[in-house]
Amino acid sequence: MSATVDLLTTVPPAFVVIAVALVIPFVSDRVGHTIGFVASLGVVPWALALRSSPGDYIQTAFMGFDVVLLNIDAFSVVMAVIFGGFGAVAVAYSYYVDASRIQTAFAVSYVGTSVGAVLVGDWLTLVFFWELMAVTSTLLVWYYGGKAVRAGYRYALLHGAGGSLLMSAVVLNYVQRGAEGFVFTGEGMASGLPAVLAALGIGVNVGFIGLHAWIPDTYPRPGIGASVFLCAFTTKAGVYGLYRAFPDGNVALAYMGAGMTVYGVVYALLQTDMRRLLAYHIQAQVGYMVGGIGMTSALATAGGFAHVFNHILYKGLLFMTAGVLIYRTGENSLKKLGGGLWRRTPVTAGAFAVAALSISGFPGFNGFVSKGMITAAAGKTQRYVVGGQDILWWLMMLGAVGTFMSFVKFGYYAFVKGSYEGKVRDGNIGQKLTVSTLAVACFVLGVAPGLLFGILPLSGEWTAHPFTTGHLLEGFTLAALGIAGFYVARGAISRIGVARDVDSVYNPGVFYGTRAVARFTTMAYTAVDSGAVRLAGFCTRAVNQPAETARRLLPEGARERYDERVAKKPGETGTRAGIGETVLMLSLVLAVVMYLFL
Amino acid sequence: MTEVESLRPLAAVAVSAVAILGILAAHRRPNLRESVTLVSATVMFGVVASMVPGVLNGTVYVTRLGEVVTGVPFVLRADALGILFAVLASFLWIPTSLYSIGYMRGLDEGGQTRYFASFAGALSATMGIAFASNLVVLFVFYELLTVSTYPLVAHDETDEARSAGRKYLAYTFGGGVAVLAGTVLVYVAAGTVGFSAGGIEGLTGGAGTNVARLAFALLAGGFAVKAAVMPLHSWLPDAMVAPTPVSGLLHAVAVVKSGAFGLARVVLDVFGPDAIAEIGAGLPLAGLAVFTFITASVIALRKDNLKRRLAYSTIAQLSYIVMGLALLKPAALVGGLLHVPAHAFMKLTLFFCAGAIHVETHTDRISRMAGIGRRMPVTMTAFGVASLGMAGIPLLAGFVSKWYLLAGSFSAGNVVFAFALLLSGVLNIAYFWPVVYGAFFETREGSDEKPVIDANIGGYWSGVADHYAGGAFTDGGHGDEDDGGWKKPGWRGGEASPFVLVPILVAVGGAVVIGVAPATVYFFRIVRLVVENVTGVAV
Amino acid sequence: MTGIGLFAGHQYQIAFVLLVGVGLYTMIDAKNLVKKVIGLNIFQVGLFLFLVSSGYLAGAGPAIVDGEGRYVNPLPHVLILTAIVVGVSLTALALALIIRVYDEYGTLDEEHIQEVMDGD
Amino acid sequence: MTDALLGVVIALPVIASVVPLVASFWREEIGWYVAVVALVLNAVLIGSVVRSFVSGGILSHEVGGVAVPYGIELALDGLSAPVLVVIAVVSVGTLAYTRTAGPRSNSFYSGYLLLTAGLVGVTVTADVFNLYVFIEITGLGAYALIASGGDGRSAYAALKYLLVGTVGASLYLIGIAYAFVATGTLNMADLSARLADVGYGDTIVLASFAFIIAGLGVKVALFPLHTWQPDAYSASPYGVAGYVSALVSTVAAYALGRVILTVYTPGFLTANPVVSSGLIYFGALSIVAGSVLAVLQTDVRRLLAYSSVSQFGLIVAGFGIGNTASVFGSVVHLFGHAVMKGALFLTAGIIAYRFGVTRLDEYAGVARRVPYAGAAFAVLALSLVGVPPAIGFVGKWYVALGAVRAGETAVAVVIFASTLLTLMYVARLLDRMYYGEAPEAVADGGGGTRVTRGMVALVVLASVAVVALGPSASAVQETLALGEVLGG
Repeated sequence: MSATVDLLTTVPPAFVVIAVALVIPFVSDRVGHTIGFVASLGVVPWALALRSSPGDYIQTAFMGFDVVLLNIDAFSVVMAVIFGGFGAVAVAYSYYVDASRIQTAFAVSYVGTSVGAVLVGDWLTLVFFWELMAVTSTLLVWYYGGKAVRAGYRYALLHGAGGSLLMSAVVLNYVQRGAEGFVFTGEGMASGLPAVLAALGIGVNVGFIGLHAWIPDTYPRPGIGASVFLCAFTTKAGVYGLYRAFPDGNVALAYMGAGMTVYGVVYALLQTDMRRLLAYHIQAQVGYMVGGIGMTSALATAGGFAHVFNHILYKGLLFMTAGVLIYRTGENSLKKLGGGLWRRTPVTAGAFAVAALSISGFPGFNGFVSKGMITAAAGKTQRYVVGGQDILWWLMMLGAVGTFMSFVKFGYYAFVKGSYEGKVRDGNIGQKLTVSTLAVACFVLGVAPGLLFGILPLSGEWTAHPFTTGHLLEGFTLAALGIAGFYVARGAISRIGVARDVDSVYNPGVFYGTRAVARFTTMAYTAVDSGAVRLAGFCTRAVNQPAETARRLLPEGARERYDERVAKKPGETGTRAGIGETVLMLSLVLAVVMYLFL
Repeated sequence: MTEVESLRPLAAVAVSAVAILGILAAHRRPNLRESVTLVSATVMFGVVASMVPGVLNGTVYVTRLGEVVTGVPFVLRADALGILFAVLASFLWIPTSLYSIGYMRGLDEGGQTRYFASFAGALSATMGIAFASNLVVLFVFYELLTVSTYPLVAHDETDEARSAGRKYLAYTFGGGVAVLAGTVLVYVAAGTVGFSAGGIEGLTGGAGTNVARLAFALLAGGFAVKAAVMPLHSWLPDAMVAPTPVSGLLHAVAVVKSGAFGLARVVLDVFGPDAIAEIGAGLPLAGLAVFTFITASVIALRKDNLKRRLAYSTIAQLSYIVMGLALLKPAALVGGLLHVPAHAFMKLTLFFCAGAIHVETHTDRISRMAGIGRRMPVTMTAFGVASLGMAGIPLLAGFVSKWYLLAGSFSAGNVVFAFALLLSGVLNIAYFWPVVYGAFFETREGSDEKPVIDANIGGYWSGVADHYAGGAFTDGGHGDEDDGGWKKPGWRGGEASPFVLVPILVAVGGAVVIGVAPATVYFFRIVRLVVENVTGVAV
Repeated sequence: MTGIGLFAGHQYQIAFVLLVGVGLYTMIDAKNLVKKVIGLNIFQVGLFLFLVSSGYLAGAGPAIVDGEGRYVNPLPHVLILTAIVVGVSLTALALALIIRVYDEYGTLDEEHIQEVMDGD
Repeated sequence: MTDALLGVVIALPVIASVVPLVASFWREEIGWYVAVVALVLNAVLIGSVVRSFVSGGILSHEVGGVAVPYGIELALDGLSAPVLVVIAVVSVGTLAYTRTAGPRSNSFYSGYLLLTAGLVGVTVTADVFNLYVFIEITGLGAYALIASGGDGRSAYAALKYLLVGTVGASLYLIGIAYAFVATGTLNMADLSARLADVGYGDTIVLASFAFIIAGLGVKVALFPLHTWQPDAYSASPYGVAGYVSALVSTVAAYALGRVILTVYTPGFLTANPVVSSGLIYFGALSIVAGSVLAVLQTDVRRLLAYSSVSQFGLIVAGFGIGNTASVFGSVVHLFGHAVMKGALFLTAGIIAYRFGVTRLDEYAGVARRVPYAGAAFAVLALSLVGVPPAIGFVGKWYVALGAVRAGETAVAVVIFASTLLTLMYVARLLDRMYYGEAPEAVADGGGGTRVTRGMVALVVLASVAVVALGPSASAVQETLALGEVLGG
């Protein structure tokens, strides 16, 4: 056993994955995707094997700090398992949507850095991988070219800011608490400024309201294979980081999470671009997780992680099915899609149904389980209570209803309504395979949550009973409300059309603001600098055409005389006093000296 | 700290001084001439490197050569701080010499003998600055550096180059005068100008405080000229008309850093952090540095000429160093000093890449580089890596120094400086990454306008953004820009001469090594030693 | 006291001032080079007068030391001899130069000479 | 200790100066050889004198054994020794240059020797009237040499110099006459003692000092009394310009310093602050005005001449400040400037003889045609700017140091600024020489008739010396023992 542990802890899994990613560009597409798949999948057994022997491995010194490159505990393992597993499926999927090996190389390196981020045991290396995730994901977005490039640039800027904030939080934490504030001790960030900075920095990743706009901005733009990767890692790593920073939760976080569920859902309802709609749902679903981390209860925390796990499965599945539709029809918008596709693409439709039911939390699917854990905990915080019920709980319920509505909408427009003219085939075999894999996973974990509970953190400190009548009733009610709500509101929804989000305010704000500042600065700097420049300019001029400069300095009359002299005799300028003048000057000087001295 | 009489500091200075003669003598035989340069570069590095282990063990190598002026011994002294600068400059001279060969021959420039001779002279002066044992000796070599680099700035002999050269002289000699004045004041006030870790005794305090303030202002101001602290920086962007290797080694490493280094000497070994805190000179300087690196970054956003953008980036990054020194906290000092090598490697890479692009494609403007990554994959990859480092992304040198600078700013209890650093990091992304994505992920047919900040919001989707001509600036007019569509080179490279590629890889390799394993690199240990000697605190 | 008496005892100084003044004025005002040289000589003569008089003591005998009586300080006279010699040699050189100038420019008027020089 | 050689080093050139004239009855162009023999021998003698000063301290010698104060005393101390050395070196060096360049007539070399005699005399005499005589002898020699250009321009320049210079010398004479009236002695040491007795505030003493300053100011060519200098330097042959520019103003400045420091003594300066500050600002004015005028010039020789005006301003300011540091700075700068300026003129000569160019714009690109001379010119000019470690920097450093110590901040500022002012015209010149587009005269390689290897070697040697002397200059400060000279 320990031999295995030693073997498995010689090098962090992330390094292997990243190394493979570096190889991929230099082999064929097939080989590249294969090794990417294997490497990513390998993380799962690797992490599981180590789960039984938690602790800090591969401790080394970096920049004079003690860092832990491999930290095994329940939290990191569950993250590593889902990241690795899903990464593998996504690699396979992108092979079947004809992604090039370069893109996949970026993608696998993105997976690798994400795995690294969740497996390290100290803040410094976390920041390390955190920033690298931002870089690799940016490259993944950029690779698609076109509009994605500019979106990726915005993405990079925002995540650069976020990463810097997190970094400053870590540094400040270190400055305040010294070395022990450095390796994960289960204490989290020092309260005060470090905590605030950390919340903001991570908030960018998890899409706090106001910091979220990059999600719908970026995720719909790149290739369909790429967005499958994107939807899974950055935000979830954020949730993980959030737990590391606030292991004991924080009620403000909880309410922020609940708010996100509602906010995200509302905007999702109004979207027509499939992937943009799904992107907003990421914010909504992450809201549940943030809420879970925020609520100070073991059940909620575990639920948060469970939801991370499940959400990656079904959200990945949703992006894949959407991807298949785009792949086949070449259309991004629900409106242009045509609808009535369920006959043409039954497998995809089925997979979508599973995913939709999962995300909406319909009993029997995995979303129901994890969301249930969180809402159950939400019902018990007794923080802000109205009519015996927690506002937190109500918000989450509202979000849940909205989720149902928007997926009814998605399904209705994509698969049910009308009938598709022209030919369209179902996904190819590989796509069918991958989507059904995830669909099955969603279903299995829905009916047999124990499988997941087994690897969830804080085991023993909480118990979940998903299938109590109360919960089931709750689930069905939500579904009913959702369907009803959609039929009532659909006219209104389509009339409202696509709503403007915060980024339509701050993108121009930042852009024109920066431009204004830049132009102003340039001018202001010129003003400030002009003094020095004028001096230098004068010297240069004086050195270039000193005669000219002197001329300009001379008074009018003298200037003419000077000109005459220059005209007469080029080569000899300056004063040319004769003997008389000189003697006169001498007598004057003598007089002056006399006057001074006597 | 044990002092050891040794000729090695002198040898380091003398090597390239002697090499000048060889270069001049061999002016008829270019290959011989260049090999003289390479040999002397290697020897110089060898000599300097041979002192590193000793210095790390607290040894100080000293060469005594009588007096410059009465009471001021002419002593070369290789202590930790000096070694830091010397190792950096002498090591980077090797790839730069190789690169110069590739560059100058690639463009078959004129006056190559003068070029290589002046270059050797500049390096000699740099060694002298590094090993100067007191302000006067420092000043001596500081002026010599100015003189020996002037021919390099004016190298093109165009009017533009000559006026840039004159501006360069006016600024740097002005700074030199200020330094000299400050030196005299220090001498009169303290009776000595010799460096001593932690500051000269009895320089401040009592009635001398105002004198000390004046002296510090003069010295800092004088060195700030070469360190291109705003508003004394405007010679640097103009000096970009010089051949790119010059812009690279001299205007990113030797010359500008000699300013920063002088400042470091003033802060650490003349006044000492405590004394500066006592006369309250640290905060204003730090403020000026912050102003500089924010302003310079913002201005860089609008520069379309790549070398100019790099120049403003240099101005900004140098002020990181200045700020680190001015914050006077151990961590900040480590960050600032560590940024000297860190920035050197990264910025050298960037300049080398700019030069390679210029040699291969005669393209100087970012707005015309869309898709160039397909033509020069290795070069642009190196460029991308280095620009990541500039933004302080992990695994690269920039992250390490930025980390310590942050720690220093926080421990100085001043959050503003920390946030300024973060903002500057984002600005770095903002002005560097468009070059990268433009090179790799855009094509001549489809690319948004550069500079981004002056184009439409969200990226106006156009073909080649030729119609952008604002602030267009020709790089000393080495030939016209031709933008033949970039065709892929053979997979075995062929994108540029090995003389150009190898140095690029060496430089970027250095940046990566410092970033990945700083502890294994000597720079980091030397820096920590320096700070420990000065503050007595082990960081 | 009568007007004469006012000057009594000061006559050397007065003459000195007058001569020097006249000499300088000539040098400044005269356009003609020769006149300038003459002015110089007048100036120097005034100077010599001053030196000689500086050694004079009223009623003292010549400096032939016979052991008794006051005698004037001989040193100034020695000096004046030297100074006169120097002055003469300078005048000679000046005149020689003036001849050369005249050969070259055909005039002794300084302003003309300068114009011609500026012209060529 | 006493040393009769002090007399010999004056007498030798005087006697030798007669030989060429006599010889020319039966042999032309023998002058150079005579001069070489005489001056080399003289240099050797000077060397031995200086060595015995170095070993044995201040030397003095009573001419003809007549006792001081009645007799004339010759002396050699820390102030005069460096000047004496530079005279020996430069006189021989320039002589070598004139072998091919300079006028070859015997009379020229008579003048040359006479001038040298005068220079040496001014340097070693310890008697104020004797000083006057030697100044006039120097003048005579200088007028004659300047006139040796042969054309009317040089004759006029010489005449102008003669008239103005003589008036200056005469004013000096008036000055010492007043001093004599006040004290009744002419021997410097004696005089300084008695002036102290008379009292530094005494009107007659002040008047004498005023006359002396004004008079010697002309000889030193301080602004605004400099007007003879540009004409003289630009009208005379290059060899002469080199020699005169190197030494004549130098010994005049030395004489000024000698009188200020050892006759009137620093005590006098401190007693009359207005006098000392008057001197200092006189010098400062010269620094600025000279540099500005130099920048205005388009003729290289005039440019160099005006640069002398500014450099001597620095020296006089150093004397005026009157503490050990500043005086040592002035002495170093006297020495350094002599070498630099002389060599610069000789280099300009090389370029002129080679290409026939004298104006700045014609200098474009010459450095590429005459690399060695060009490099020498660059080094010398930069040393003039005060780029360390060349000697130009050392002088500046000490004067500045003295100024700051004396609390003369304004002057210190001017001195520091003078670096930039000097840079203004030097950079302009070098920029042209190295980067300018060569005109026809230069492009076709020039006539290259009268330039020999020796001439080039000479200026290169000078440039090397200028750099080498810098670091070694401060080593002699102990030896000179200026504190002694200043009576401190």
